[in-house]
Amino acid sequence: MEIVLALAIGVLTASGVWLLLRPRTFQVIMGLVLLSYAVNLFIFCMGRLEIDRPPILLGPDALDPRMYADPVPQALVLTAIVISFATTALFLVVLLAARGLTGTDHVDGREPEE
Amino acid sequence: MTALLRHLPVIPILVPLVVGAVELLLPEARRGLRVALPVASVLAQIAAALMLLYLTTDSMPDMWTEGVGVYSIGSWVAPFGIVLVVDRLAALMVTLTSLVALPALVYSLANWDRVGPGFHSMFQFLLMGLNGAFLTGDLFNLFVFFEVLLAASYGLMLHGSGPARVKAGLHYISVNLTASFLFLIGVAMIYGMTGTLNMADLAQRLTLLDADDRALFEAGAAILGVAFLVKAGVWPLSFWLPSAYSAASAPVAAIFAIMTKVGVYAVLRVGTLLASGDQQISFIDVGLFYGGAATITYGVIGMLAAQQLGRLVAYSVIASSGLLLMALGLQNEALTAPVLFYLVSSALAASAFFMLNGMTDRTRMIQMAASADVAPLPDVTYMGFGVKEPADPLSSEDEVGVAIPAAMAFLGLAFVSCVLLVAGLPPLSGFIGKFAMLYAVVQSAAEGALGWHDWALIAAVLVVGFAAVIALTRIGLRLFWSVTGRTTPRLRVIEAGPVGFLILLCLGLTVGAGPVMTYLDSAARSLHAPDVYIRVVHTAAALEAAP
Amino acid sequence: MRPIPIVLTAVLVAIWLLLNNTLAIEHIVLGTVLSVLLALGARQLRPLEPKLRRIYLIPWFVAMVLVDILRSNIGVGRIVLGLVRDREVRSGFIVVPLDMRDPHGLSMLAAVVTATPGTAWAGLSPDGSELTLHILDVKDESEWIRMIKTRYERPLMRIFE
Amino acid sequence: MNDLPLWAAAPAAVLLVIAGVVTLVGSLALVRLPDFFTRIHGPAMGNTVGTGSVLIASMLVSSAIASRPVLHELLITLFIVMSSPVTAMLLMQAARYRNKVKGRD
Amino acid sequence: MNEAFTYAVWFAQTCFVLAMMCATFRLLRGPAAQDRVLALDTLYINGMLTLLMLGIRSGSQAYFDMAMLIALFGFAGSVALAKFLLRGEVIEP
Amino acid sequence: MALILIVALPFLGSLCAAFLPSNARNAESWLSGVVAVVCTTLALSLYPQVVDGGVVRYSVEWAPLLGLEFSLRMDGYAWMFALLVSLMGALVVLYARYYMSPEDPVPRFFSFLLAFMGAMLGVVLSGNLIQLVVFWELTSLTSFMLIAYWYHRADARRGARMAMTMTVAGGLCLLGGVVLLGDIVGSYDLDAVLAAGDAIREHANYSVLVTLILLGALTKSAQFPFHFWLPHAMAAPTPVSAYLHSATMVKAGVFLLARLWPVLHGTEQWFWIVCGAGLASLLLGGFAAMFQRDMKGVLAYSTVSHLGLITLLLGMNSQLALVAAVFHMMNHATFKASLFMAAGIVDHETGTRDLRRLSGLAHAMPITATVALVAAAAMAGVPLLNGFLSKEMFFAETIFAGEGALFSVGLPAAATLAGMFSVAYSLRFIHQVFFGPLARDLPRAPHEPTRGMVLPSVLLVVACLLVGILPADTIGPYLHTAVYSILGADTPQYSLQVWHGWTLPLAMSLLALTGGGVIYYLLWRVTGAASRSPVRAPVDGRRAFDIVMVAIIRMCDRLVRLISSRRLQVQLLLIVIVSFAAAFVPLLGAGWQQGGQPLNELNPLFAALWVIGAVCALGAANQAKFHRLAALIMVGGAGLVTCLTFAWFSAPDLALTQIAVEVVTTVLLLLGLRWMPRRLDLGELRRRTLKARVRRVRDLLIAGVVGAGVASLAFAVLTRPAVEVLSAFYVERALTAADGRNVVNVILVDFRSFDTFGEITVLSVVAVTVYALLRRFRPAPESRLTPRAQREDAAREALESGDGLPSGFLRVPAAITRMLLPMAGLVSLYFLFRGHNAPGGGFVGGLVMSAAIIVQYMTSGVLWVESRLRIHPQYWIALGLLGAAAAGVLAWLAGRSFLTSLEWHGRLPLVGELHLSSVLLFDLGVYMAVVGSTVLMLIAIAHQSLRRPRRTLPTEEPEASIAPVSQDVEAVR
Ligand code: NA
Ligand code: NA
Repeated sequence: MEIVLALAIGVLTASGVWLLLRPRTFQVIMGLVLLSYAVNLFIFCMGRLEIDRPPILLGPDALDPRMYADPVPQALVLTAIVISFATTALFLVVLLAARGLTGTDHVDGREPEE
Repeated sequence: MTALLRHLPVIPILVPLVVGAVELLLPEARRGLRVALPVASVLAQIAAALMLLYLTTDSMPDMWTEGVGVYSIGSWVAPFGIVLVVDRLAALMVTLTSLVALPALVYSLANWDRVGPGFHSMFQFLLMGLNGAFLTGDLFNLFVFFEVLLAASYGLMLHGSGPARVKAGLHYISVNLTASFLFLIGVAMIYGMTGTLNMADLAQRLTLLDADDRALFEAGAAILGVAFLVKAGVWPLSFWLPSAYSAASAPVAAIFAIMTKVGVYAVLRVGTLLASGDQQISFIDVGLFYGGAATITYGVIGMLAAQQLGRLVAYSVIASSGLLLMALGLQNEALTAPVLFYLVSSALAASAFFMLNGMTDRTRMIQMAASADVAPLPDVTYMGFGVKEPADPLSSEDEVGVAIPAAMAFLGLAFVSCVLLVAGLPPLSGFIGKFAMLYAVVQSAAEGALGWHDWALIAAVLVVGFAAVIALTRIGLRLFWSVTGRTTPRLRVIEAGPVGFLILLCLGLTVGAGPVMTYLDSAARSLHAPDVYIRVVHTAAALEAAP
Repeated sequence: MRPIPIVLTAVLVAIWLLLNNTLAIEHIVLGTVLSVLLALGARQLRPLEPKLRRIYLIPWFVAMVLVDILRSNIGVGRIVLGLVRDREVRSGFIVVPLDMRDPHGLSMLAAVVTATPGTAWAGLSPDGSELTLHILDVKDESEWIRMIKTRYERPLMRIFE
Repeated sequence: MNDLPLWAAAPAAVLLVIAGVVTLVGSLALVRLPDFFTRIHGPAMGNTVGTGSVLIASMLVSSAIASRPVLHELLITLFIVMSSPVTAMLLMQAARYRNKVKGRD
Repeated sequence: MNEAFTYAVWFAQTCFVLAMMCATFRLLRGPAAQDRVLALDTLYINGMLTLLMLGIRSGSQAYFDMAMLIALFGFAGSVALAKFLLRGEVIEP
Repeated sequence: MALILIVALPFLGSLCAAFLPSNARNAESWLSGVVAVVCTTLALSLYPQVVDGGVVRYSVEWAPLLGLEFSLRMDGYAWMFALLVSLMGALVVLYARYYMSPEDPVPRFFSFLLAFMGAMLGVVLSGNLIQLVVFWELTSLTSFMLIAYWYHRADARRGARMAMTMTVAGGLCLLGGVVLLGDIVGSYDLDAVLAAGDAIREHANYSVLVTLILLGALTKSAQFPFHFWLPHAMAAPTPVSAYLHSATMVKAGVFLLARLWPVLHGTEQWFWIVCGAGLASLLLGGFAAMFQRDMKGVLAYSTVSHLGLITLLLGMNSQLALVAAVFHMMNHATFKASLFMAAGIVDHETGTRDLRRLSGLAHAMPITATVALVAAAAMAGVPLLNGFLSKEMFFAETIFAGEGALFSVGLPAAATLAGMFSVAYSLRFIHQVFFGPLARDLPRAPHEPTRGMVLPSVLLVVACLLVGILPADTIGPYLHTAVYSILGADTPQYSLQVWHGWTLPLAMSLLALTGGGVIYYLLWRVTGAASRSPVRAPVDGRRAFDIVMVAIIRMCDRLVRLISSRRLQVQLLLIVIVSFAAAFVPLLGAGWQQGGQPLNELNPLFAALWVIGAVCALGAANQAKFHRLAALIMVGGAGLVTCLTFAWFSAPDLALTQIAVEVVTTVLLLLGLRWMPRRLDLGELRRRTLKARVRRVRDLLIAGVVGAGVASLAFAVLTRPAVEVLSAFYVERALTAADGRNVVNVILVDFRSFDTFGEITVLSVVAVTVYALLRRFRPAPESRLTPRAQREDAAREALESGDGLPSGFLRVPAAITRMLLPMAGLVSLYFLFRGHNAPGGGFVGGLVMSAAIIVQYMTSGVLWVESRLRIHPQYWIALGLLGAAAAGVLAWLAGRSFLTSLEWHGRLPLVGELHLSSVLLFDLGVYMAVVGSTVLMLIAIAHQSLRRPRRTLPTEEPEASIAPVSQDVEAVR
């Protein structure tokens, strides 16, 4: 499983980076979204992979940490998800404003000369 | 009072948050309250910061052991909960933030705050983010506060809108979002290898890693470092900075002066903690040194090439950041105190300079009517938001404020003071900062046998100053002393005052260089001997419930 | 001041209890309080409230629809798998004249049509008098129209109008 | 899961097999059928019989595990029944409109 | 019997994933935007079913919530997409 | 005390002067004059204490950690200079009172003049070398202000800039040198430094530090090759020139050379640099002075020459030469200041300083002419004047300077030649201005100036005469005091006498006098040459300066484009590469690839899921440019698979949140797409340029490599055993200490609630930013029209069909979604309340609520919804944040720290046991902030459709307008 997830992160990262380096604002925002998936999964990986052990305590007598997936990366990813959501929204609005004010959707606010 | 004192470390975070939130509730018509609250908030932050500064001098040992204050949020002790840790460096940065914030805020009241909604909220949230970033002792919490301050800075950067700002803002945001991803990856790897997030705890657990795990840890730390360096404006990661800073409105740029310092702070904080013990992450230092040198080169070249004052000042910010990093990269502990002094001084200087720049070309500010060919939203939708469309603040009321005589004289004098500060010339504090660096380099070399790294730093200090003089006299003469098209701008006390305040502060730093250096020296010492920090964080108990 | 919408509140309370999968008294109290608040809060956005008349018809109607769904599942499945070889499957739009105007009845009709594989809601004329459906396997257009009107529209009109 | 009683396991297993087959066939429609209007009928199979069977199976299993009736899967049914027509209607409408525009241009 | 049940679970799950692949095929292939939207909607439903299978497999109630969320709000995205196709904007005046 | 007053008074005076009204010429003069006179008196009063090697000290602690103390130190030499500066200051103030016109804004002038005086006094009285540098730079700065006083003149600006650039650069070098010097000595204290001569000369850094210090001194004293700034500084008002460029500032350089002479001299390096610069300046300055057209230009080059003389003397490594140097510093100050004043008087009274236009002024202004004559004679070295004496000493020194033909013949010859130049330009200065027929076409009719204006130069000339005739009785003891304070016991025997008998120096003097006369006669009487130098200097300093400056700026302009880029793609590429490299370095050579942790068994279904996810991601990457909607949908697919992955690996909270965020993000992006005009796929038709292809391949490679890198990092960590530090604690305490089963939620709202606190702030700030930005939104011109579909559908006009529901195709969806709203609200509350024990929480709940509200907007339209529902999302945000903060502060009441969770247990009738917790309040705050923020953002975008163009825009199809939009934008502006 680990190799699948690592590859998945790799593909998401590669797609995200590729889009990040593109000249159109919409490509960049798509890249940011894909990168956020990749990063969230990456953080999540840091707790290692556990199947069928959600960190929801079964009872006061079942408090062995080995029974549950590591909750910390999950909490971190939650925060990261929210923050990426917020920044995606912001980026979207900025790119719209830029599109309106500059007349182009190029990331530099003008079409390249070539 | 003692109760308040017990909760002092969280005050600089809480107060701006509350005021920022209340600002959202206040209707636009309550101008008086909308202005008074933020000012009061900043004043409170100054008071709190000074108190923190006082406490870190170990003046109340029964309250804070060894001058380090630990405040466990939620009563969960380190490393399990998030703790705020106030050591000298943190107190210094919080104080610096509040001292830059006050003039920037007052300056903004000259209608800069009214060119778009939400200025005061975002300003307060920015302060919250900055203070949080300086005070937190937790790596992920540092990320969160970085995001708070960045989010607010996005808003402030775009405050007033307009093509230049939006274009620069797009780059600023893109770059910082990318850097945030790096931050997350770095933090994640560090957690993955050590299982902890508390910085002091991290420093301890490092020693438990074997070589392979350590390599992975260092890879994470390096990625984290890149994220910090993007914020610090290091070459080649800082091309966004000149446009962003010069496009932002003046009070915003003024408070942004502290933003690159956040990056430097993070490098310093995390770097010193992680480098504690015998294992040094030396490649990071090498990177800092060369990165700093390249940044200085970039800043200097940019300063000389700059055609507008705003860009020039932005490049000077880059150059000073480079100088700080280069000095840190020398791995010379004697340099840390001078670096801190220079950091403070350059932040104050850049802040003053950006405000001055705003006063000299105010006309550029009023270009927002560009969107006039599209009608504003109809009333009904604003009612949905619970606001009334305000009158355009730029149209009629722009020229309120008391005009003071001798506008040119003031502007000229302030300009010269800023030049002195940026170039590191006497008698203002920039000189002391640079001299202190030279002094430290030379003094700490055994028998005066300076290595080429040392010579390079000495040269850098001198060259930056010289380049600043060349560049600034060129632009200054054109701005202040050329006859053609010279219209004496109307100067308002509310704008001139903050600039004067900052310059006086710098003068004060020069005169009071003795006590300031003493404080910074002990701050630097404790940074390089993080055992105290680590020990206090680990042993601090949560606040006892009141009887 | 209109009265508290009883049916909606009851449905909401039921949903609350289902969500929490309990019949505990504190949940009934809390659920009722929340439901009343929500029902009142949402009222501004629901100027038209459904008026259910012959509730006893509902189970019968549901059962009938379930049977239809099962049947049409098999039919569509055969078409998808290409098991219908004996004839050419012809799909197309049909127009059904409607007598029902109540939006909630129409909603139920839409749910039924959508839930039944093989029929898809394709549009309602602006005056609400004609319903266009897309049928995967139109054997007999008039048979479809008759079925919709008798099996679905009439019972729904009895419940909602 | 190991000690699932037969009364729950047997019907649940059957339901799951049915659900799997029906859903797969429904989604196959997306691959096999020629145009949008015919394809839209396929997923409805998964939405109805597929989901319904899984939900019943889930209810059986949950109830067996919790040793009391667990019915909250009903809610999923309710929400799907309420929400899927909205999607389907708008999508059909959009497809018709776009085909019209395409034909006209 | 439990073994048979386990196989059934596995079978159903495989079917759902295969169904998702069918939907993905349409998602990539198009050709029209509405085809992709329909495919995404199907993908969501099939994803929900996969989640329910995870829930049945693990016996945990936690998966129910996710499935419910998809049932309740998966459609919001599809509606928005359809509305965009139909009207040129998602929220009209 | 007197010492501190001497330095402080001018600065205080400067401050006062700045605030006097701009026409208060008399008050300013009185103020400045009194300050200068008081300083003079104070200096005089200290003489008894400095005579015979006494030193007066005053010091205050400044920054001991940096080796800094504020320290004033007056010995004989410093006393002499202090007196010179303050006395000359008094005279210049008197002169300036009459020189400055009533229109000039005098406060600025006197303020800077006094500040300069203070700085100069600071330089000469500093007892700490760093402090000396401080005052040194201050003199540069104030001189900049004074030169640029008439800033409306281009030459003034340029001259000021040049002077500033050169002297500041020198000052920085000086700082570097002094720092090194202080390091060797271990102190910056002048006394300590002066006592450590041998240590300094033997130190490895000697050559660097001496070079740096000399750079500082030579630039300040305008010595070759840095001499060129001085003539251009003549754009300053003449009192400034008289003060700064004769008596004081330019003397600072030679002052410092003499000050540090005891510790620095005596080495080859010192000799060659100092003598070389001095000799070159002596000759070049003298030569150039002969060909100036401007009276002040003559004086400026003559100053370069005379300072060269002093420098040369200081370089000679001989005590007697030092005596001569110090003596000549004084003499030069007196006659040169007097000459500057005379030149200023001529300028003031005639309106020009052009030697070719001026003529015969002796008729009109005899007193001025006399004064100038005497002073010029002193400059030329005519006997019975002070210039003669020091020049004789100089000649004498050149004879004994060194061995070998080069020195024993060459140096005296050069000195004599320089003397001839000096005579020639002095002659020209006097002859062309004051003799001959009275010039007629002058701007003003010349006449004698007011007495006050002549008085200072008369006094100076009298001093020249007195010293020249009776040196031993006038200057003798003071010179001795000064020299003795430098040399101490090494002070040589010398005699100050007019007549030493027929000596070689006297012969050289006479030769110089006659030679100079001949040169003048030949050049101007016989050839009538124009005042252009017959020999062009190989390097014109000023031109060189300009060229260098322009070149620097041009080069930097090009360089900055080379080493940086304003293009975002480049910046992001660099960030990616740098971070990849940074991560790569520590991994080099380490065995980090795979750890020993056993792996989970591969489940093919999971792999199949990620085939879907990967295909979607890659498809999105491929389609995002031309098929935005398709890309958006594919990203949605990848998001769904991500969500399933979270579910698969035991993270229900993440899956829940991911799915909710996914939906809202899709809606958000779709809302945005409306404002992004369609992009036509022209690029596919056009053949891509080679450059673009290369770029794409490069990016593809980088993306692939980075992806592989991140994947292998993830894999490396995944294959290592987990380190359970925090997780163990949280699992153990969540239920027992924090009363929650869902550990993730307990972390979010209790253990690490501070993170959540920050996170909702981020969300709120972004929402406010989005709202603010959209208030001034200007849509792209192509997007301003209502979309085509809506324009074609007239039925939409009748939105409400009487029963509150829209007619047409939205009727049924609206009915259904309105029914869903309260249910969704209930579900959102369900998530909010149960989060502590099961997946959910305020965040998910908030998103569900916002999505429910947005669906209402989608099906019913903005205007209808808002006419019935006041949402006030900003208030929600504010209340949410305040609620969360209140939950935190509540703990204070119990004496606990911020955000400590408080429990309240009670019983309610009917309900039974009730647990209330501040955590719930916190989560409620989160919920509200999330609802407010999300709704604010979504609705703010949705509202933009309500904007309508003010202008009538062309009604063509928005889809069809492919014309470049930039023109339109220009037109709009
Ligand atoms: Na159907
Ligand atoms: Na003449």
